[in-house]
Amino acid sequence: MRNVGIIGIGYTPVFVSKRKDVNIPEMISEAVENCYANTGLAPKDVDAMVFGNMHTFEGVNMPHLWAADHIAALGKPVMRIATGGSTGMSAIHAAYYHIASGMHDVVMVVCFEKQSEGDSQVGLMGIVTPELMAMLQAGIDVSGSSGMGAIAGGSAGAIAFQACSYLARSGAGIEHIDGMAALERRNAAKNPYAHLKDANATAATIAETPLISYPIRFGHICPTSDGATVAILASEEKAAKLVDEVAWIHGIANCASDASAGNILEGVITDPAEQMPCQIAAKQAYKRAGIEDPKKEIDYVEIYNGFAHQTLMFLEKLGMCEVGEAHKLLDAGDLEINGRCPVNASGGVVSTNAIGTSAMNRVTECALQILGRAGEHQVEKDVHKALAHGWGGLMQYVTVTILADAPQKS
Amino acid sequence: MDKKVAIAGYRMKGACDLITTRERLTFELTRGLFDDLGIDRHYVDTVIFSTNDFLDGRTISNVFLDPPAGAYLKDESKVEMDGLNALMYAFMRIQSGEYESALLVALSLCGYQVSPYLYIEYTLNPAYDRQLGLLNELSAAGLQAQSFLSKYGYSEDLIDEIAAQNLRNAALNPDQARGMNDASGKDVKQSPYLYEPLRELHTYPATDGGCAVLLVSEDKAGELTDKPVWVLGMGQSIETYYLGERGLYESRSTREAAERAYRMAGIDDPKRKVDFAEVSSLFAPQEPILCEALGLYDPGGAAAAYGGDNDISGSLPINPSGGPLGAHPICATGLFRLNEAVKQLRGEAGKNQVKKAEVAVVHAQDGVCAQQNAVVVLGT
Amino acid sequence: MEETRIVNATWDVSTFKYRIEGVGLRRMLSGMKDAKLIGVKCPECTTVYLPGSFYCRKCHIAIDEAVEVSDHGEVMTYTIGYADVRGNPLDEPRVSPMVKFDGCDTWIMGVLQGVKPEDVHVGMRVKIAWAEDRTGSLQDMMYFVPE
Amino acid sequence: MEASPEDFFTPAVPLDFVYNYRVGTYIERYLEGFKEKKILASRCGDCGKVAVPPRMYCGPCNGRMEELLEVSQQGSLENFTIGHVLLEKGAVKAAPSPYMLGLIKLDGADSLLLARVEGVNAGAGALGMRVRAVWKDEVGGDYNDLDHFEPA
Repeated sequence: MRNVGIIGIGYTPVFVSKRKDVNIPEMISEAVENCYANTGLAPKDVDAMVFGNMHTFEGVNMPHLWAADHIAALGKPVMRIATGGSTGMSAIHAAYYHIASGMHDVVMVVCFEKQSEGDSQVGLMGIVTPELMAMLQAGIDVSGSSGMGAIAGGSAGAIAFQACSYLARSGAGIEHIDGMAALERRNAAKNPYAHLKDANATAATIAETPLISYPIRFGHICPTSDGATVAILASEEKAAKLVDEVAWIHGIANCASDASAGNILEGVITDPAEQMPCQIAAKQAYKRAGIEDPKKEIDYVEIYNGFAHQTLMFLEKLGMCEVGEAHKLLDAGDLEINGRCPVNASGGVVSTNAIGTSAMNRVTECALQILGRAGEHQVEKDVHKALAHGWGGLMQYVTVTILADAPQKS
Repeated sequence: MDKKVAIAGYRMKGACDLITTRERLTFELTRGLFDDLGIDRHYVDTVIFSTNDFLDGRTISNVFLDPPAGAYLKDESKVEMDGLNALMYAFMRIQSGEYESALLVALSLCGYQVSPYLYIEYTLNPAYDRQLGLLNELSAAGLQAQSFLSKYGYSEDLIDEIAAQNLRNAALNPDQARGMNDASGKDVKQSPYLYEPLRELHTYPATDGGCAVLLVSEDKAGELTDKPVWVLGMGQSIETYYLGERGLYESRSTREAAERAYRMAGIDDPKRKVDFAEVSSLFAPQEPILCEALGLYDPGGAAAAYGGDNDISGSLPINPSGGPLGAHPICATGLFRLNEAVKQLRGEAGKNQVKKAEVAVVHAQDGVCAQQNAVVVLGT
Repeated sequence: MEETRIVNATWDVSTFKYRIEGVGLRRMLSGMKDAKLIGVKCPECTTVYLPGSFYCRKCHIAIDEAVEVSDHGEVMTYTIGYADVRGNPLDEPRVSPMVKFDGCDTWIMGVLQGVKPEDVHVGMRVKIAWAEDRTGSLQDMMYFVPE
Repeated sequence: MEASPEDFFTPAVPLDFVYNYRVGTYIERYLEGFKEKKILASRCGDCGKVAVPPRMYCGPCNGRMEELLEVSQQGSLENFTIGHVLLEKGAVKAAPSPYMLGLIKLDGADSLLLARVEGVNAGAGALGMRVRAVWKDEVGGDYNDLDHFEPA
């Protein structure tokens, strides 16, 4: 199979809660322009495009159609990918197969979200509301005071079940979630493309934020952001002709499961903290990348963590440490930017969340770390191999991408 | 391309009102297909969905559809466009060598909504077109039809006859949701105008439905079927969003997509090499526009082509199945065209069977007036 | 940067005519009157779904074998709510566990009473407190209490 | 898998998505122009194309259209359709009376503007007819300030 690498990255100038000046295509075009400027490439160099977002969040159906003129897409094949929170990485994977198949040589990926144009809570509730309303017909008490009525507060409620299950089975405490959130807010302060930043955050300051639904506090939760991310992927042969620096993709995998904590009408068969699809996808990606011991071979990890406990939980599910060990790494300072096992130096999703870009930024941030181009949030240790993780759906889709500083030997 | 990819089998179902749920339809289609082929869900390496949140009234529309498609704890993704694009993705995954088989699942229960036109409403620029309220799927189709008729000086009789031909073909086809025995141009002319020259019977019916299609590598094809249909070529392209900057009488992006698909398939003269076409003409006047762009006859040749050549028994049948005027299950329509072509290529199309079926061209569209188009060439 | 005007629109999913799968839930409701939990079992892998389903996730086959499930079970995970669904603070924090009933493989959400929030733990044994007058509604299952 | 209607729940879902779209800098200026009964367009610095309403990008050139300019209020009717129905949130309703929608090429512009047209008969001679903009008596920078076109 052909080697595929990332040869260019572009972001909107900022990721913030509200872009009040531009409309949707105008905002996306900023990231496309930035990517072309960063690489010195032009639209004529790009064979095909992959586009991703969650379109009910800003109310434009298949927005690549409206945006086509603004993103230099005319006359090109454009494929729109959407898999919920994991959309951004699913789009990277689609671009990878465009090239690995031999169909195309250079593919641009464009992902965005402009969450200020919709109501993100409504958007998330929109995943399960018809099922909840059916349960209402069956006698559920939506006030949540009796019966099966405890749908404790939308997505934070379902997530609380996951976090509690994780804590109970890992030995970590709520103070570790506080500590993880604080670490990522501090990292975000070093990243110009992060949204929620706090250079002085500590576990204690996070612990002061109110409990929403135990063990989830306000300070553990991601923001809603406006922003766009663009990347260009190329075959090994083409990359050599076009650019000097490439972050290589060694193995990708994804896995779907049952919609945990949502499909109550038919019974949920998965522990929301078990994350079996993550374990399966990681195993597959390691196999494809020829990685035998991820703990030793992976230098850097970017995890999709809409909620801070997920950084710890997914480190374990990805095999980056033993079950019950992640919070000990946190306590030892190993997860810090200058640590032994740095994670989410970008600040993670918990600091910046323009949903369509969230899983894609995990890949682009790994690429920047490999290329040594992460600026102030560049980690101290050398990064030869990195792992990007994406998560979405109703807690059931997982994507994994392994990147490296050299092409994979066949 | 060093590998060949085959369509091993399909299941499809379309009707004007299906009394079912998305989960049940997904299970029925995929279980049925697996039974047809004598396999189970573990045979499938990856599943690619084509569904749309705006059709289903749900964020992440396929969020409950993975297990009923057999994708529990399996590799899965979604292309949120017409399903023919999902086929292209599946093809690329198999070509990469990482996969031997890919299941496509495309569906929509259009009856959930007030009307299918709502779906296109939300593709429009909310900062301009939606505020003005003049542009919609039907007014755009009316302008496109008028542009085509004026360009070549055709009368409305031509598009009435095209609609009638499709409705006649659809009546012969048990997989269609709607048809009209012995429909004539005169019958079509009796249906009311929506946006002149577009009449009610020029348009697709609101359709519930979906399909499941299994793609496999050459190695696997022999295990599953004696009649594999091969994917010979594919192409896709998008043109400007702005209707006021397109020549509506032509389909530029279909032409670009077709050029790519024919090049890949090694077809230099589609007029002679292609035996028949299944095109996603959602409105009868789109059919000749798309066929010209597919290179099946020259611009301005529609009147001659519809003198009989394009009929089921003609020299280059177009939509012998009856096309989307018989059923338009949004997201699945392009794959319905594909399945109809597979039927023909296998010689299983019954009363719709064309005389010569060795090479077929299949088309799908997304957006207003076919802004984005996908073309696939199939062969026996 | 120049702020530009906002135009509004709605997407009215309230006008949608949803059909939602109900075979399993209706079957479960039918047992509630008699204070029984009725699930569905897959004959191949023996997974018991509650509420039932028309197919098995794991085996991808149609299933239809009704089985009774115990109304005693184990807390698998829980959350403690401090606000109602509209965000208004509750008078007292509310404990909401997910419970796996004995003889079944799926987890069900509910409310746990008769225990202080600080005393709840994963692995705790609980049972259903049934309503006196049962009507075949989810309301018949009032809440969970410690075993 | 035959199923009967009683196998399903058919819930009403009291959840409507509300969207607040930013119109962006170009449509903002277009609507500001309406306050002075001006029709603004954008010009591509590369190919010289003039697009109305104005927008940020020229698709074929992939260049920003930096220049805003006023175009004529007169032009020619290039294409039209007679509407017999209205679509309201997807629902098709009969129109009170047939009405014309036209694609109009304003003098000085390269794109066609979709607008209502009054006073033109749909027969031969309609295509290519010269038309001019008719404004509402009171304009306030609203989308509907430019009411329709009529024969010039």
